[in-house]
Amino acid sequence: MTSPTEPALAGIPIADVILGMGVLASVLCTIAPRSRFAQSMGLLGLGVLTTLVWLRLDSVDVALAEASIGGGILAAILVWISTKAPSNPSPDAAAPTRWTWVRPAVGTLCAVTLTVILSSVWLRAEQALPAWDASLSRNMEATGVEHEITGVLLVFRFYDTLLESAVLMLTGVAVLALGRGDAGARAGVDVSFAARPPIPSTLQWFIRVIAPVLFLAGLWLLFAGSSDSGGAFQSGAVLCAVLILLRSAHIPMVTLTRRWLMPLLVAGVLAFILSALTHLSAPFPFPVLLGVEVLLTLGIAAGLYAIYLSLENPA
Amino acid sequence: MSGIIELAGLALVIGGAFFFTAGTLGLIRFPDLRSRLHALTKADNLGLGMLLAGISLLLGSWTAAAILGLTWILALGAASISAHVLSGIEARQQGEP
Amino acid sequence: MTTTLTQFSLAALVLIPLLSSALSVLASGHIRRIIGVSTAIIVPLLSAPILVDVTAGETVELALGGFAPSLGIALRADGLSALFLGMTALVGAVVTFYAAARPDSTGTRQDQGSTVSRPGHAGFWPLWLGCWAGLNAVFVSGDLFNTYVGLELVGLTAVTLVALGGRESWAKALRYLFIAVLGSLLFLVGVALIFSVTGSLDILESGAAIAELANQDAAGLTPVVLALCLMSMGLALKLALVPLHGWLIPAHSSAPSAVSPLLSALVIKAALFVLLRCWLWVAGPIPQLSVLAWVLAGMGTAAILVGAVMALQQTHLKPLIAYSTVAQVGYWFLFFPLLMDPGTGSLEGQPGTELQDGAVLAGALGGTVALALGHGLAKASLFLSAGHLKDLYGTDEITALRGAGRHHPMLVMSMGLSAVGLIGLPISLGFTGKWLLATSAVAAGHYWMVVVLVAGTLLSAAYLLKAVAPLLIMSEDDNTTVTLPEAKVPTDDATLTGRAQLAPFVLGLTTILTGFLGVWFTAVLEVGSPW
Amino acid sequence: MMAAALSAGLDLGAFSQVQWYLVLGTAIAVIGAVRMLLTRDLVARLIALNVTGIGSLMIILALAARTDQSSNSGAQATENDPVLSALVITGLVITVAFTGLGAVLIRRIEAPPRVEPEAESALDSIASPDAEEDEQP
Repeated sequence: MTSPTEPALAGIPIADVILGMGVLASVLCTIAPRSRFAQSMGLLGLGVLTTLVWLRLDSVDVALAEASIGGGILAAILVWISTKAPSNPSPDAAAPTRWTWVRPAVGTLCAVTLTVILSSVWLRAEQALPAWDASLSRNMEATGVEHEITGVLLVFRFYDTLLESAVLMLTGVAVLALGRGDAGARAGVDVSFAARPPIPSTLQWFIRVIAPVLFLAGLWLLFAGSSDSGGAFQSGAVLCAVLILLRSAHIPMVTLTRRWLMPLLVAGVLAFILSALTHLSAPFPFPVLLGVEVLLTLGIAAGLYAIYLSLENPA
Repeated sequence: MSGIIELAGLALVIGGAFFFTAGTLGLIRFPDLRSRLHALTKADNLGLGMLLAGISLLLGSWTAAAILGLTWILALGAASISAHVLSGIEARQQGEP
Repeated sequence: MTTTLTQFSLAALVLIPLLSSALSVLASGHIRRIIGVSTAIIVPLLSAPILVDVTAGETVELALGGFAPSLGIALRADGLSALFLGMTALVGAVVTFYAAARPDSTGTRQDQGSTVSRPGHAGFWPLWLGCWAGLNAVFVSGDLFNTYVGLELVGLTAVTLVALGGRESWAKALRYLFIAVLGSLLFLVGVALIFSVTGSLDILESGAAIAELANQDAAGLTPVVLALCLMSMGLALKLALVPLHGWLIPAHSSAPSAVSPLLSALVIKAALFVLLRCWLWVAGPIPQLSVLAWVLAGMGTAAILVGAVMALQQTHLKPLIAYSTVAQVGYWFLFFPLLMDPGTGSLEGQPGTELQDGAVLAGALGGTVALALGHGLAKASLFLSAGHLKDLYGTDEITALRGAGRHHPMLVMSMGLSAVGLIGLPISLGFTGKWLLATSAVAAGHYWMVVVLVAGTLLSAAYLLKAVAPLLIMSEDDNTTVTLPEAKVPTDDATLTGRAQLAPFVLGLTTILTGFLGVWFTAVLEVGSPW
Repeated sequence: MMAAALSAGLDLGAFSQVQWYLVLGTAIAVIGAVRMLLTRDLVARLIALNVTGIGSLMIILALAARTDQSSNSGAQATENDPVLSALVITGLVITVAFTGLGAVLIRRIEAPPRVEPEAESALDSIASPDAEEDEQP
């Protein structure tokens, strides 16, 4: 954490002040520009700086999650919606009001006053320590996992993780239901046959070389989660990145997607619900935990990949 | 002995940082895409390599050095391939209009 | 320790609909309807033991995974959650039967080859069952962050259910998405503030910590007041309270005819439930909140008036009913000032009026919950009937549907019944709610509330009669037969549409029958109540 | 008024790193929320929503780091609070889920109604990012 010897400005270490200013600058250059591409690139820059903030706040898991989900998958989403800009210009540009400076002025004024009010309350609130420090360390060995965050995510608060993986599953179902297709068992999956943009052969070659390495890195992240930082969400995002790269490298995955996307999307949540119903007031044994986590990872990768598929060809 | 290793590590890290600034300067100053790509990939990759070597020296563990080496190779691959693709697009665009 | 049946059904209420939602993703169109109907039978059966245990007087609690609440998550069902669970189970089951009977009402889809869009969208089933699981998760959750995740699950599925309505509903669904996520993020920052002061995420534990903080020093409560402001703003956004109601009208009126009742009757109730939890169980009636209470009551009164006036100007059925939702939301915010000073000072002199201290609070809360649940039943039936007419005749323009009562007596009868429930005419649940609210307002000396209730009742009577009356009256001027637009439904599945009309009728009837349960409502709400 | 509030906040003893990130997170969340409410362009609103999400998660993680700092019981310099880190990861995944759904809705709204599956090369549109090229080749 911040060693006392670190140089500080009014108590805040210099590194944090600079990083904070950098984050604020990248926020402003994310929301200020009018062109979609500049905003998207600003958001990706903000994602990288936020990863550094999470590291400064000494939480490697969140930094990994931000880098892989916030940075990686978000990039894939933003590239599609910013490069495929519609023919008509954005509504803002269409209505040049006489005082174009009124709206930003009102915005900055409200933002400044709200921030001052909120932060003055934050600074005066005397904090109370969480009540679970002692019971956490006491119950850790009941979880069968050494790493505390994975223990919390999969054993102590498994119900949150279950609902949240259901949110991701239903997002996958939702984006496929919005696509074309008879919304049957393979709703929207036949979207994956639509044409894909051609890419130069060197990129294709590089993706074919690098894919196994990334796949291995994803699996390592999953199994490292039990003893070190890593876990289902980070590895799911890395696996989805591999799928996106393979798809853009025109690797024939159509039959794979048609047969396995829906079952994988649902398997993680199904396994989690069944094991939760059978262990309502007893912690999960380790094999159940591992099985559920592996299926969850595949479910998350399938969910994020479904989002990418229906973004690529909205049809 | 450890003092020298630490000194060498620090020197490498500072050198790496210097190369990064050189690369960014190149990005800003150079006129066309090709020379910018050239400056970026050359300076940044070297800077990254020195930085990682310096850090693994400071950390002093072989496993860290191996992992950092792997990240360096991946970064090298990504940088050179994306530079190649970008210049390819630029060449085709030059060719067309 | 073994989990008793009710504890198992507490968790199963969330996990079974989620399980069937996941299974229905794998199934094809027809089997999805079977899964949906079977879930609609199981969920009321699961909520029955909870209702029985709670009316017997003890709150059902289950520490998930066997870990104590502050570390693990506790599921908790007291009086308030049992009532909301019961209403959601009833309305959800009836609307599910309606959607199963009339698959065309679940949205419009474009098949792979063709570009023409055809009615009926099988994607409705996994999303609706996921939404049902999210609703039940919010009602039984005992943990603040878990409530946030439940609200997100409900928000996401509700947005997509609106988007199933075809091309013109996508923009409205996107606007609904922005508002729902902004509301949830405000709620999340409020939860962070509460956590930073109390050190626990569990509702009861943080409530106890705030109560103990309150009688220690009042200065430490500013973060709690700010947290309540953020949470109330976020949840008011999701409830579409008047200044923030812009998103609700297009979303609810352009949603498919099987989805609109779910949105108006159930989805906004989740935000109301969380608001009640935060105000009564987490913050408790601390005096610093009285300014916020009066602001909310002011917005509620404005909602009743603005919603009603706008509803009077509508020419189509569904937007009119959506504005009626905006108006009815106002009723649920009136009781906050009562919460602050429930003193029965105004009743010293009158004979026979020594109320125990909690009576006014119990009456006010009972009235609000009865109003909310009555609105749920009545609005679901009204939206179902309006959607049914719109699907049949292609339009929900009131003048075009003149005299529809002759062809669909049961449909217009159920619209009449739900209008009685919404206006609050006697023996309906709406009347019980208004009666309880009015009596506790008089007891506490807040006479302004009685004026607002009467004005609201008159206005709602005006716009609801404006909607229902033309359907009954034949043509005004001469008695030529009324020319209804020809029915679009193919005559062969007329039996299905016939049977489907039973659903709004059953809901309309229950609004009237539950009018007798006023006393039972206040008794059940006593279980696990904070005072 | 603002200066007073700020100075009141500042003289509250040493301004620790946690409070710096609390204020930063609040500022980012407020900027994102205000920007989202004021603009009408769909992608700008989606991106502003993401910024608000990042701001609110920064607040929670600053609270997580707080526990080990102010607990200067000195007994054990515990890593920061695992429960809150788990909450932040959950919040992150939910934000990405909503962003994905919003992006698909935007693409559906903006795609012309009856277009055959676009077969034109997306490479050119990527190569010329700033020119908002018309979608129809």
